[in-house]
Amino acid sequence: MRRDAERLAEDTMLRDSVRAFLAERSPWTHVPRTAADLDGIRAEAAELGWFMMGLPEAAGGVGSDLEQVLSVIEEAGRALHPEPLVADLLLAPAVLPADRPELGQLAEGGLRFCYVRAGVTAVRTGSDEIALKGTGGLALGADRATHAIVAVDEDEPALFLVPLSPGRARTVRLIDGRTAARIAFDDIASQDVLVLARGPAARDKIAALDDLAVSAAVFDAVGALAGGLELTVDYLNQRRQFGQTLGSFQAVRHKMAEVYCSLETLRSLAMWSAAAIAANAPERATAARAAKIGLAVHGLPAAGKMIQVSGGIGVTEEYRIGHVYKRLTVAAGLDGSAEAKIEELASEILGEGEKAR
Amino acid sequence: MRRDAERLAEDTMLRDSVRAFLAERSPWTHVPRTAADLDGIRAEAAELGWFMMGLPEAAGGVGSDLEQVLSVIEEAGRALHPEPLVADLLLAPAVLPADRPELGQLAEGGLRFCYVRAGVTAVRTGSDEIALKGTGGLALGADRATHAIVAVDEDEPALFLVPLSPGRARTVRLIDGRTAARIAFDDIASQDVLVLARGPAARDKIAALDDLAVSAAVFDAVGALAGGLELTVDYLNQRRQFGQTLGSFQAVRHKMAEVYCSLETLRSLAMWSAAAIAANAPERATAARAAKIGLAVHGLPAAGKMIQVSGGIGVTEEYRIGHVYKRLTVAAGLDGSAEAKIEELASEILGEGEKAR
Amino acid sequence: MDAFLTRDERRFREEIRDVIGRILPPDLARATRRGIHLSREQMALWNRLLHEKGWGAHHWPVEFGGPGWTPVQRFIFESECARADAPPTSVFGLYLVGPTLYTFGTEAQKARYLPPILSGDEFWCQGYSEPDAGSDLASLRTVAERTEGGWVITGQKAWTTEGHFADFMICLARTNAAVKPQAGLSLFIIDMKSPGITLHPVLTIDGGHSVNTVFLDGVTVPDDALIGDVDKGWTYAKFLLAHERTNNAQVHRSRREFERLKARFTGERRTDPGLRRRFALVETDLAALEVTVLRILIDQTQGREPGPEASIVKVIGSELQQTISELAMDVLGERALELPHDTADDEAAGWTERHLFRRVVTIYAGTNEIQKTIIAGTTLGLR
Amino acid sequence: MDAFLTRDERRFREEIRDVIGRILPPDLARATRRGIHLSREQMALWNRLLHEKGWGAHHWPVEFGGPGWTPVQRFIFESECARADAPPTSVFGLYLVGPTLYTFGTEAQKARYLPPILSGDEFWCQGYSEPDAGSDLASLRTVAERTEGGWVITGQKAWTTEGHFADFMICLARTNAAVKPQAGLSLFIIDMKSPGITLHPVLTIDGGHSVNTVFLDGVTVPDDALIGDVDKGWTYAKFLLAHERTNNAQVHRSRREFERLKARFTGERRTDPGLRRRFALVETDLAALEVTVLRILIDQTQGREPGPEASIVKVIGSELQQTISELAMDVLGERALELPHDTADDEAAGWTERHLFRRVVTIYAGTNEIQKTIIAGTTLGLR
Repeated sequence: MRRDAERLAEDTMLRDSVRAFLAERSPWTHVPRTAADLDGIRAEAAELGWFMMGLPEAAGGVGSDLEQVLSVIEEAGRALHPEPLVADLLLAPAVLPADRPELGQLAEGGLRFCYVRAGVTAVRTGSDEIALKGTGGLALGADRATHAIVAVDEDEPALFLVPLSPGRARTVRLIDGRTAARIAFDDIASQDVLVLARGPAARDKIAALDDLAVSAAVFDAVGALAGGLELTVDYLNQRRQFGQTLGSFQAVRHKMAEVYCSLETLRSLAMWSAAAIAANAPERATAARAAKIGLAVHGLPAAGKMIQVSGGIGVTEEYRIGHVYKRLTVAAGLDGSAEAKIEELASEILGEGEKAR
Repeated sequence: MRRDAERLAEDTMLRDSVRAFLAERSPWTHVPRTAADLDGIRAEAAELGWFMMGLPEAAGGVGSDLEQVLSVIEEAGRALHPEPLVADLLLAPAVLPADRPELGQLAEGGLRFCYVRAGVTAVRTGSDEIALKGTGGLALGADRATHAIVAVDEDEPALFLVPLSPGRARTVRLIDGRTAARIAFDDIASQDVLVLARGPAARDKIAALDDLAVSAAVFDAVGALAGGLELTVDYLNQRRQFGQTLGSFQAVRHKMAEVYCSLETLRSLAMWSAAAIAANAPERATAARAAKIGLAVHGLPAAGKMIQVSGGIGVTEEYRIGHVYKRLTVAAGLDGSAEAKIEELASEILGEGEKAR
Repeated sequence: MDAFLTRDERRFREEIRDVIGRILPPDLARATRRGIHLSREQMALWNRLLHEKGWGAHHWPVEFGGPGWTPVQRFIFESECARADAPPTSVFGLYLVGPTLYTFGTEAQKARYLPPILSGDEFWCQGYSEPDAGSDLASLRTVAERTEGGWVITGQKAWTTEGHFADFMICLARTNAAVKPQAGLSLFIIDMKSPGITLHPVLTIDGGHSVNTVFLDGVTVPDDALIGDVDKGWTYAKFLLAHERTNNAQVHRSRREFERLKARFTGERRTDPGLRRRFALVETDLAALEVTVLRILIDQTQGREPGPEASIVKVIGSELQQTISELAMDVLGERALELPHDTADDEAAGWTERHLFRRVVTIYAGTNEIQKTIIAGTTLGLR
Repeated sequence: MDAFLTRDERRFREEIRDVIGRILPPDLARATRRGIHLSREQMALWNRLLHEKGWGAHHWPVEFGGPGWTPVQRFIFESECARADAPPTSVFGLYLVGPTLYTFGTEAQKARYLPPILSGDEFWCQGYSEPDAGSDLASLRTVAERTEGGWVITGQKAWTTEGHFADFMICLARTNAAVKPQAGLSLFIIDMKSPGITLHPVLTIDGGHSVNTVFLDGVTVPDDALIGDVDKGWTYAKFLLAHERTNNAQVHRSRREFERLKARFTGERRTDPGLRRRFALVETDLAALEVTVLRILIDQTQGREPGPEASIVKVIGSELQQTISELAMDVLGERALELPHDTADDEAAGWTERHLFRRVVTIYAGTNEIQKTIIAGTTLGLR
């Protein structure tokens, strides 16, 4: 947020180029894109250097900072681009050692990562042998991923990298046009499992990944909402009813002002979580919680209001605003509910309710 | 609610006469009324038979039903009449045996009851001797009451009638212009304490009194809101801004429509609780809970919205709408919070959260 | 709500419950739980089964085949149908066309069209809305021109629910351009098999198909296709909108779905305090809405006109439907994010489809904004 | 919010906190907690103590006596004042009159009026609003007529906060009836001891007195009482409203009060799940508002114009103030129902008074409805 003039100019250039690229190569359509189509876009994005952005310089990174990577995520949200980018642009670079060959392949666009939370346990089978058990929670892009970053959050926490053979997980189509899967790990050979971290270090890394994933999901939502707002303002200024534009009705105007308040509130929470991640500040987890809560209590209702002011067209599949709503619904519903975050935040600021009894 | 034509005509006549009497004798003023003033109004109300309405015929009652008595409460709310009537019109008649002389005195307007919940315990001092201990919760009208109906809700529940000597409790002035007190019972002589009920019968009676008190408080609030709505519609139709009446602005119109939705929602909950009390239906406690919840989540915000649309005048002490808000604030805050009722209702419909763990 | 019902009404409820329990096919109940876009066959089957009991159109007057129930009995009947997960019967024939015809139609029209609606043999769709006239019907552009022995209708109708399987459309068209916009409209019956009709399906936000755009390209209808008088269509349409508003509250479906949601809310999440609180608030609002609807019906029973509270149940009921489905999404969690067609979880599929589709309930039948404007003006008298 | 602050700024915060801790008299802090209608003496004392440190007007330019802080340093200073329960300084002199005078006033006006504002020796009130011109200033009726060597002002001003102890009023009056309503207004300085001024106290909903109606009955002011050019008053007034909007967010007071409320929320009630949930939601919104205000200030630091987000902090901040005080009422329970003057419970008295008085924050400084209209038009470009 606090940038010098040079950095600001760089930010703007990056954002403009990403927006232009997505507008050209991934213009919004309600028809789900084919895998080939997505692969083509990815290859071009790789040429533009997207997948190098988050990498350390030793691994071929280009020195972008978190704020800039998140602006790519936000633009992808704005375009409702269906390919999940968070694991590739942010999570994998954050946990893979700089010397791993996967980072180079990632930079060239050749790999796809997904992040698997919940549902998986790890068992020691030999002195250094690890077997994973169980099926992970619903993970965006897991159906097409080449590698899974797997978090095991048990008594002995651990973080793994697992290569995936193609077609091993059934594709789950989501309401927002994206796809996901629940990966079963039971039959993966031990030697294929790379241990990224163990013990307290793993716990810290998992917490950091979780916060990063939430922050990125909220930036994606901010982008989607901002794009929806632009679209809706245009529509309201054109569409007429009772002899005047919809945008001239006071009730519509006020609802849109509330949408804008919600959007900027959510943006502030996203920026807070990003700043806290960048500074590795003690408030990092609090900010991520608040961002996820904001997504549910401000973001989603704002998207609903835009459907409402758009009227009939707002509930048709061929119009974009409903897809903004669905993208936010998915973001709010994945990776732990906002209600749970509300509880966590309450315990953080008030102490445990139960213990106080 | 289901009344024949004759009863409907009787209802209307009663309501009109109460409204006319209060408009004449207790016109609204922001200046607190003197005790003498209130006594004068009470004496005339007694002559009109108000305090006979709820009595059994054996005790000089006039055969009014619950719906009619509640319509008097609602009208008192509409007039923001500062004298609490619920204990006199509803609670005392519901628990005093028909042969008690107090009922006759009550009918003539000579007694004042209050209902004391929480904070009091009862100790057996001899075989039939009872001593009360502790100080009751804040009770409306307790500062001027001649008798307290005291509920003790312990392992051995009991319900008492306690005569009060004048001036024993410090008057607590409330924000809505009404007065209340917390009565200390420690030094009341045992022989003065009349046992109205004990054991399971007392538990049932206390539960019934509680529901009745809540229902009446909500009818009072419905009246206050309805009066406020009328006032506000008039004001909005007169006051002009930017060259048009306030009532012509769409944002104001929609807010007032929401106020009306809230008012009728609250009225429905009040009517449900009254019907359940009249039928002594199993849903009685549920309905009372819902009514109290509705008071907090619909009634109070509706009063707040009326202040908002009234603008500056709405926040002045000399204008009535702020007093509607304060009366509802008091009703929502007395006798247990709505948050507690929400929890109770959740446990009722979902089972205990804790036990399910 | 038992406190409001007489002993006879409670007995009536037992009888209805018993009959529905016997005649409702289980897979119809399952289909109702699983989604909202039921097929014509499914709706027709249920209509026929009800018709066999004389309940095909429970709110119609006896002379046209109604069972002669009081408004409260109808409330009970609707509540029991919802409780059993019976499919909804088609709203257009039974609630829109039927009352229009028996109030304003000719004897011949009544004789021809009412019985097949009652039995579920013929389906109708509405032709009121247009692309540029949704809530603002006065600006509609479809034109009906007089011709030898009939009318020729040309225009475009939007948001035509069930148009793709309806037999007839009740169509509002402009018959007089010389008078003020609302005065020159007339109501017509159009056979959906007529030449000149083309349908385009419109997918809704849930991905489903129940809505269509209908193109009317010089569709010829005979003289007796006109309902009532020429240029009076707006009056007839408004008359109907003023009645049956309690139907828009959808209070019985909401109650049933909420009870199902309570049952689904089990296991670990049942202790989630935020969700518990939201359940309690919905319970409160749902009970209040049930009472409000009952108040309107009891007023009708007692021969009184519906009071001003009748204007609010659409607003409250539609918002409550959305609140309930939002709660359901949070209760179901990840499961609810899957495309309804794909998932094996019936309950989740049903909730997701309903949740998405229900963004429409605050928009259709007059947006809630328009309803609030009406409440402020007509009910409250704001100027 | 530490993640946004530089190390220097965090060190600055320590210094400020240390000084305030030393100079703030405890009974001033107690009075601030207990209520909102502080006396002139209380506000002046705090202003004077700050002035001794050179912080009398922390947001003024250095040449007029400001400390030369960056916007973020001002944010920190305001936050620390709130955190210590320091009383607010008088908003009219410091935020309204000062900037007006140093931007549009003559050198003589600056020399005469700015120093006593800075030191807390002279107090001001605003004379913008009128009984028939609250949010709609264009329709105001107070008239200033040219006279020998000055002006004669006649009219009635409403909602004049602190008017009963102010030394001067900054008064908007009509100087030209021939032009369109907003064009013919001018700004004047009126000495409150002038003949022809009468004050009527207006009690607010909390029962307190800080607002007045001011009658101006042929009040004579000299030529040099005019600020800037004749007929330009509306432009000056608007200029100011566009700045310092972050002040209207009251985010620091809200944060402080919320932290106090957390501390009060103890014992049995601390397990109440509904209240806990509301605390968490307030925490979220309050943090978001803090960031939004910081975003605006950091933009300013970087020399950028305030972005569109500046328009929303009044709306969000005022609603949040009400949400917090509503939560406080529920936390305090019965205690909060007692008349604030009567109760022995300082904290409860303070909350009750603030809660009631704060019904005004969504109304004053341009109602939130007007703010939303501005956001929709100016920020979003809705036509």
